[in-house]
Amino acid sequence: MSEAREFKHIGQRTIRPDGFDKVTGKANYGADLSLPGMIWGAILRSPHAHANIKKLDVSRAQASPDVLAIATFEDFPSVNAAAQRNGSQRKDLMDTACNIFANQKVLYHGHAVAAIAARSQAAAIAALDLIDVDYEVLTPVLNINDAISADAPILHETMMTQGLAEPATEASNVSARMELKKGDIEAGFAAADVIVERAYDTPTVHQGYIEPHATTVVFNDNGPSMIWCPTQGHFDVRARVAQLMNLELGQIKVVASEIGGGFGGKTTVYLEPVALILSKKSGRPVKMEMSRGDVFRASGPASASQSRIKIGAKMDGTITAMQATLHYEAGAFQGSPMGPGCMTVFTPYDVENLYVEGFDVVVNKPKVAAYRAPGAPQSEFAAEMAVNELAKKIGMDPIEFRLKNAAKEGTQTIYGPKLKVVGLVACLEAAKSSPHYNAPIPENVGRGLAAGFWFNIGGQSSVIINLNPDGTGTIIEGSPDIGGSRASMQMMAAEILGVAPSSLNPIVADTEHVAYNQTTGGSRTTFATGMAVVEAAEDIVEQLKARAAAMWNVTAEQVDFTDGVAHNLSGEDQLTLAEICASAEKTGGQISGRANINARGAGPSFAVHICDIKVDKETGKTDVVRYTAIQDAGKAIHPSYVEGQFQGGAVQGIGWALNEEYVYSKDGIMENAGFLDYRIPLASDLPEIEAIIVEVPNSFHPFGVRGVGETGIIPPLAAVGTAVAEAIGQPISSLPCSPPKILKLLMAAH
Amino acid sequence: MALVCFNASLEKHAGCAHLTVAAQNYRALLEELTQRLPQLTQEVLTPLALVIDGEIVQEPFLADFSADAELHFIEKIAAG
Amino acid sequence: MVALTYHAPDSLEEAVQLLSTARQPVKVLSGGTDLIIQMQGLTQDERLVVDVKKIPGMRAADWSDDHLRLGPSMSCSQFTKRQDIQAVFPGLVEAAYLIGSTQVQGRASLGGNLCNASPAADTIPALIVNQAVCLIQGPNGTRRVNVEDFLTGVGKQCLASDELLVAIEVPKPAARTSDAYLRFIPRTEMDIAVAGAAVSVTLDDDGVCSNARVAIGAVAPTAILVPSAAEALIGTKLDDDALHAAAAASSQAANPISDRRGTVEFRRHVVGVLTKRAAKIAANRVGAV
Amino acid sequence: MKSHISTTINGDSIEFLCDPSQTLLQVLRNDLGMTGTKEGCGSGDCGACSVILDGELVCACLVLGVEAQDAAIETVEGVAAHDQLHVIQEKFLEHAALQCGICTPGLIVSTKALLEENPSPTEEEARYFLAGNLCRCTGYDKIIKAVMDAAATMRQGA
Repeated sequence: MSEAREFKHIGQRTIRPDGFDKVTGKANYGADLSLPGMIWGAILRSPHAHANIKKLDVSRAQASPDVLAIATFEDFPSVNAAAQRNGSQRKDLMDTACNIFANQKVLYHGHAVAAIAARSQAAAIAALDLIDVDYEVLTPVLNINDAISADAPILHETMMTQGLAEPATEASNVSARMELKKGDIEAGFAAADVIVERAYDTPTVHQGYIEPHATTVVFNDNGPSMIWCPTQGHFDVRARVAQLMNLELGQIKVVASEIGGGFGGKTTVYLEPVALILSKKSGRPVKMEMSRGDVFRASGPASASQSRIKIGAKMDGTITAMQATLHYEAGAFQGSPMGPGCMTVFTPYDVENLYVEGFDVVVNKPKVAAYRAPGAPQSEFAAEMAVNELAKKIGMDPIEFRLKNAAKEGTQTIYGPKLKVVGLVACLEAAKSSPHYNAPIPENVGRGLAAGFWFNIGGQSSVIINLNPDGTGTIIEGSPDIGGSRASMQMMAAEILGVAPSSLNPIVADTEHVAYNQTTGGSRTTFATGMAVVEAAEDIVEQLKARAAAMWNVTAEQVDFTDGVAHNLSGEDQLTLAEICASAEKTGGQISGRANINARGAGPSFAVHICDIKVDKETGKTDVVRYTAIQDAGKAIHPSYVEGQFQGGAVQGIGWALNEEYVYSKDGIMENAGFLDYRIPLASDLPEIEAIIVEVPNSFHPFGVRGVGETGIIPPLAAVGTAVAEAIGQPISSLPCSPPKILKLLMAAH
Repeated sequence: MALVCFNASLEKHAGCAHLTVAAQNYRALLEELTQRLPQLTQEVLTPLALVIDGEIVQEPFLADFSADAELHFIEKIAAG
Repeated sequence: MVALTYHAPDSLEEAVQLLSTARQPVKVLSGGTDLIIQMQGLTQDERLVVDVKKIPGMRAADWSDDHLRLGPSMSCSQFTKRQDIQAVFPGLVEAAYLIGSTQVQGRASLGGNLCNASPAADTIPALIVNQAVCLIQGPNGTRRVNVEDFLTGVGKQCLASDELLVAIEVPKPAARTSDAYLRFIPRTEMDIAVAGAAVSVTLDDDGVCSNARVAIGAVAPTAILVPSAAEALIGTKLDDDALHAAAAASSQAANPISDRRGTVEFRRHVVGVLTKRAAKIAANRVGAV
Repeated sequence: MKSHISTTINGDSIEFLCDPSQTLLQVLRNDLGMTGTKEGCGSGDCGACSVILDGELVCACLVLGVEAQDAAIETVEGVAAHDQLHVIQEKFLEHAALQCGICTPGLIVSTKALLEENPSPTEEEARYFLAGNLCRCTGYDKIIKAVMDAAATMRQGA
């Protein structure tokens, strides 16, 4: 275990190996590949939020000399047959297909209806006017209340609510119900001296990655077709496209370009299958790009939510019961992160009696996708707001209140397992002694604090390390580098091999040059792919010992290898890694290490954030004046990029809490589909984001790593919400805390 | 005997909150559970992750566990 | 995008000639920060684009005895760097400084801001309180129109299809006069004004307000002059009562809509707050003069 | 009908044909293959396509290609001298001021414009000057630290 261990490279702040290309503009992202003979695809999108397609007529387009190919839902070869093959994935695959191209019904504003390929992007866009669509416009369902109301229009006639006590008998917009419980919730509330019960809601928000979705595709009949795209998981793009197009995995090669942000939003397919169809039909390479408006209207934002929270505590601060009813918007197709929302909502607390009920609700908005700790920010926002209000009610400091009830090793979670060693208490103690928490609160400023929990995952990673005759090497991995992970891989391999990180070049290989890797997500890359890198490096160490033994004519057991040098234990001889590589020709050929793992033992990551907000009482305008993010990293391989994850997550959460939201007209038209009116935080909106790394090692990882990517977006919602509530002296129940909403509260108070 | 704990949603199928099993690996566990609790079908269980003494195993096919292990089935965790 | 024909004339005569003889709809290109986005929406369409930036004087700003003559195409970044203008019209300069990002500042111009005629345009209220006049040239010579009369509706101004805005004249203010402009946006930058207020005040030696003009933006189809707010200030020392009265007058005069940027109630209230605050700032600036 | 344009990009004389409706960004990326300048929004709201046009920092998506006639344009490809990184680029790497890196070319160009105009900005001045360059990964903290460090280093160098 890593605790007492001294490291040479781990924990250093090295220069990332892909840095030079990224600061000089040489790095190639999703929209940066052009090929000879390439043509452009464009998509016709629904102007309505909810409508039946009475007629879809492409004949005028077909007749146009400008149009080289047309694609519609009809071009998914027997999606149903393909879906059959995939058994339980059937529904999911059908939904994916129907999201990529509307199937007789459009379910949200911007839903793709058809696509055209032409010689230029402008020509393709212009040619969309040649497609004739007759819509029968239906009433849109735009929020949870409308969706669950008795007379709500039904989006999917065949959808029945799963998970009810009694099996559902008629179609509903509620796709699923989940129930989790622990102890006796009624007895818990009966034992409470004080009870807080409140309702909260959060808006639809977008990951807001700066790079729009884009792809360049070449269909190939006599070999694998090539798909170039920015994705968090090129192996899953391959699998999805193969299922949709009824192809074998070997018939598709996906090259992961550099990726301009994802945060969970680049874990599925939108353009790739369409471009493949257009390329197949036209016999040309096809490039497609989403406009920023398309990205907002038709990619996968995060669920809007409604939560009801009830918490009871004794005057001594002991929480006796916590109860939640959570509704999540899934968008046009089922599958919101309601499940993880239910599982995480109360996990920061060690409480006897818990009850959580969750609902997955479809509405006429784009199908949601993962967004950093999917489901957790919405539910934990509600829980943390209520916890802060309860602490205030019984006159307890929010940190002391949390320490008294904090989840720790052995805490029985509501979703079943007992927690292993976790860092919540350590984070709370760090917050307690932080300069920020001990600084006085300035005038007109409110201070809020909140905790956050996320599981993190492990999963499949495959890595090959090749050493060159001069001792330099290549790390071939298959996890798209979305935030500097190449640097961490380099450092972990260098630590094991005892060489300079810069002597090992990490490559994110395409689907043909390395075995399957799970998507970069779930905060898994530095943990799981890092574990594979370590195993592959250890594989190499064993070979280096054997080669050195061969040189010295001793057994491998007589060879020790430390800090890049082999020592003959039965003599004075030494050989460096480079020397062993140089003589590899003599000792059996060149040296490669390999690991294919399905990593277990991912360590949950807890965080605590502190936020100071100033409010202009005459206008309701908010200003974040100080912010501190504290999180358990297990072990920070590259502290700068760990801090970066804390800071980036914190600022996305601040945006979610203050100004970000999808604005829809009553007809379901998105009115702010651009960065002008979908207001993500700017450099000038923010103070320094102080990042404090706590390290409570994860015993399952060779260096103690826990994932750090996701947890950081959870605490800001309630930290900001509470800070605003404190500043205006009014409870906050709805995000975002936009000025009109805050001013209304202020005026109502007078 | 290992202890299997069902969450509220699974309890509906299982008809009980806890159950001790003789199985000491995932495949034997599936067999035993589906035999003893007919409502608890392969379709219900196989999409789930297995938690062994607090460790979430997303792909438990080859997993084994000790005779005194505590086991839970949970939704596989999605990724952001 | 739209099918364009592009011309960059180097004389006003040539420009007006192009405008009056064009067979297709004409768009005058200055900074293009609004125009190029607007044209992206169009597909099967034609436009003649007349880029006026190469015409002598269009990007200059020169003082005469009694006014500043401003080339309508001068970029905001050039305009806001002019210390001499800043010294006389601090409010107008800060309004120009608020338009968009640094990148947008590098292209956007006061003339473009005027002709695009957005209800939320930041420089228009500041031009109005400074009694700016538009010089318009057409085939039959030039005419002068006050900025408040130049605007006729949302995105509409009084230019005929063959007319061109060739200069903006801003009269030198009386002694002990200064101005200020404030707008409300949810973030600190980048947003379109949810409400805006410009105030110009003249104080006598005792600090009594002898003259004032108040104009508000983003709360009506066009930016509007609010005489009642000015009257609330004139004759006072801009004490709290006067400021509140001016604020109330602006809120009263506002005729806003609810949209993705703000509600009717919010805009009505905030435009009053901005009026009050801008008046204070302008008065302090006189003190500093 | 396409127009024939003569311009200067990063010191090189360049000629190209473009349709008057094409933006400078489309010309750079699609016709000249200079993909270092990124597109994030196409409407001047994100700054990923920041370039310096005749000394002014602008969004290439809000400039017509035909307006490049006789102009001098600086793009991210021209910031480093051959393989010698500019101080700003070095500081961005040193401070880990990029995660995904898509906003980085625009930020490098904007920071260059900032420090040419104001060699010793306050942190607040830097944050406001760069407000038009959206970054979704970093929360801006390390970017601003890199900018301030680059400014200090360049002042010593000067």
